Amino acid sequence: MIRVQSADFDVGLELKKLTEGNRQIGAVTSFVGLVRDIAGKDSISAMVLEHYPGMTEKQLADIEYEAHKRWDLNSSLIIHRYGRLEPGDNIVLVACASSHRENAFDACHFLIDWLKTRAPFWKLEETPEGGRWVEAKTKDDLASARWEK
Amino acid sequence: MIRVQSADFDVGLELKKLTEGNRQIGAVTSFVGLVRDIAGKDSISAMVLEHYPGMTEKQLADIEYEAHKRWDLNSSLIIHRYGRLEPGDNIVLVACASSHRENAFDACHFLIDWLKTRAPFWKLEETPEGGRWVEAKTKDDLASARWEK
Amino acid sequence: MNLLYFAWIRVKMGVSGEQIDPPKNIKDIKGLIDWIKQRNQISNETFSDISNIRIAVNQEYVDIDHPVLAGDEIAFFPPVTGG
Amino acid sequence: MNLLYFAWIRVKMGVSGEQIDPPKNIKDIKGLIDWIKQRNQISNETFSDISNIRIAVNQEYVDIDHPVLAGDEIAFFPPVTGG
Repeated sequence: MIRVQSADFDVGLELKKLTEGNRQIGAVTSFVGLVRDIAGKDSISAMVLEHYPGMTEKQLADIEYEAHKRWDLNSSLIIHRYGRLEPGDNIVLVACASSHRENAFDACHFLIDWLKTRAPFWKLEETPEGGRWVEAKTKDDLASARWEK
Repeated sequence: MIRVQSADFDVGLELKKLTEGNRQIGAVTSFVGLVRDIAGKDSISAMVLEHYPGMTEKQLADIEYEAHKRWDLNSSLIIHRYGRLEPGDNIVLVACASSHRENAFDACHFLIDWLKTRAPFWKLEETPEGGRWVEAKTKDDLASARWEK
Repeated sequence: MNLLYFAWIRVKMGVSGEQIDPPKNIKDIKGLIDWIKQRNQISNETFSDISNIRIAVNQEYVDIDHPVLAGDEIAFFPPVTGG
Repeated sequence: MNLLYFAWIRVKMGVSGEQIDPPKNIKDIKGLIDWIKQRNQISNETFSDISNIRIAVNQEYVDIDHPVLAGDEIAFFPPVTGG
């Protein structure tokens, strides 16, 4: 399942819904991304997440579909927030449920790695020197490229 | 942090506590293991988890310490239940919080892999043919051996 | 044709998008960018280095040689930084 | 010396542990197991194939040649299956 929203999410509740009624699930792996108060040497007071409505949902759905093709998953979830977020706030939740843990781990890792380089989001950090667009990181490209085949 | 208990745990609450007050944390990865209603071809009505009080805590603390030596983690958590559990019930929660996701993913994966082959727990499954001790799996040994160095 | 701009490209262009009607001889993204640039200085500056610009046509990533058609939704944005 | 048994070893032995006072010439786990086995048939059967038995002395995993001392807590159990 895919959700793109400005509202916060409740991780415990979302993970519960992911497994509800399915007694075949033995493993749930999740990743939560949070706003940090430091980026490099600068303190960050807030971050504004811009996205491309429509394309975001499409890309996330494609990424999720790819994960289900590659791994035997019972269910999965991607929730990504947009708008103004402060340090400590949730940004993204990715979760995968499977019978066995290797599938759940690999698929969850894949989802966040691919999301980072494909989902059309952009971060504007509020620093003491003003707004600053976060630049894409080479290490994210490398992490994503691992999953290419 | 280590907890060995018969009571259930609230995943959302535990993950919240793991990051509370630390704005350096950008990534939280978690694994939840659940009781399945099928093992191989047999249906499972319940499972009794036996453990070795004292040694369990000691082994889990050692495993957690090893994770903190290997990866830059802000905090971590292992909760493992014992006693009688039914399909859908939580068995174990492993969670790692770090500035960056690679550390959080690797450390979380390491913790559950090592726990599986080192923490003194034993599962007795209740099947239609009676109680059956779960046998250790070669694939768990292999998953654990990956992390040897 | 519907153009969309995001992040610093949106800020630089001063608008989040525009409806355009380029000449019929514009067949692909490359031609479209050249046409956008020659309109005014801001456009020219924004698209001066397209190595930092990603392109989507109808919400799918495309390369610079991808064809463009009337009615397409064409988006220009920096490398993404979500997650 | 305090012996502890877990899982099917506990079930087979019929007790979860026992206080023992083995002869002074028992110096290591191997010697201790031989001594345990010769006491009665159930002990002999339970420890007949030690490839399926893991050993901990004072709550740390040890091998069969690990020394044993008076006052040790010595546990025998199958390969673990938690998580």
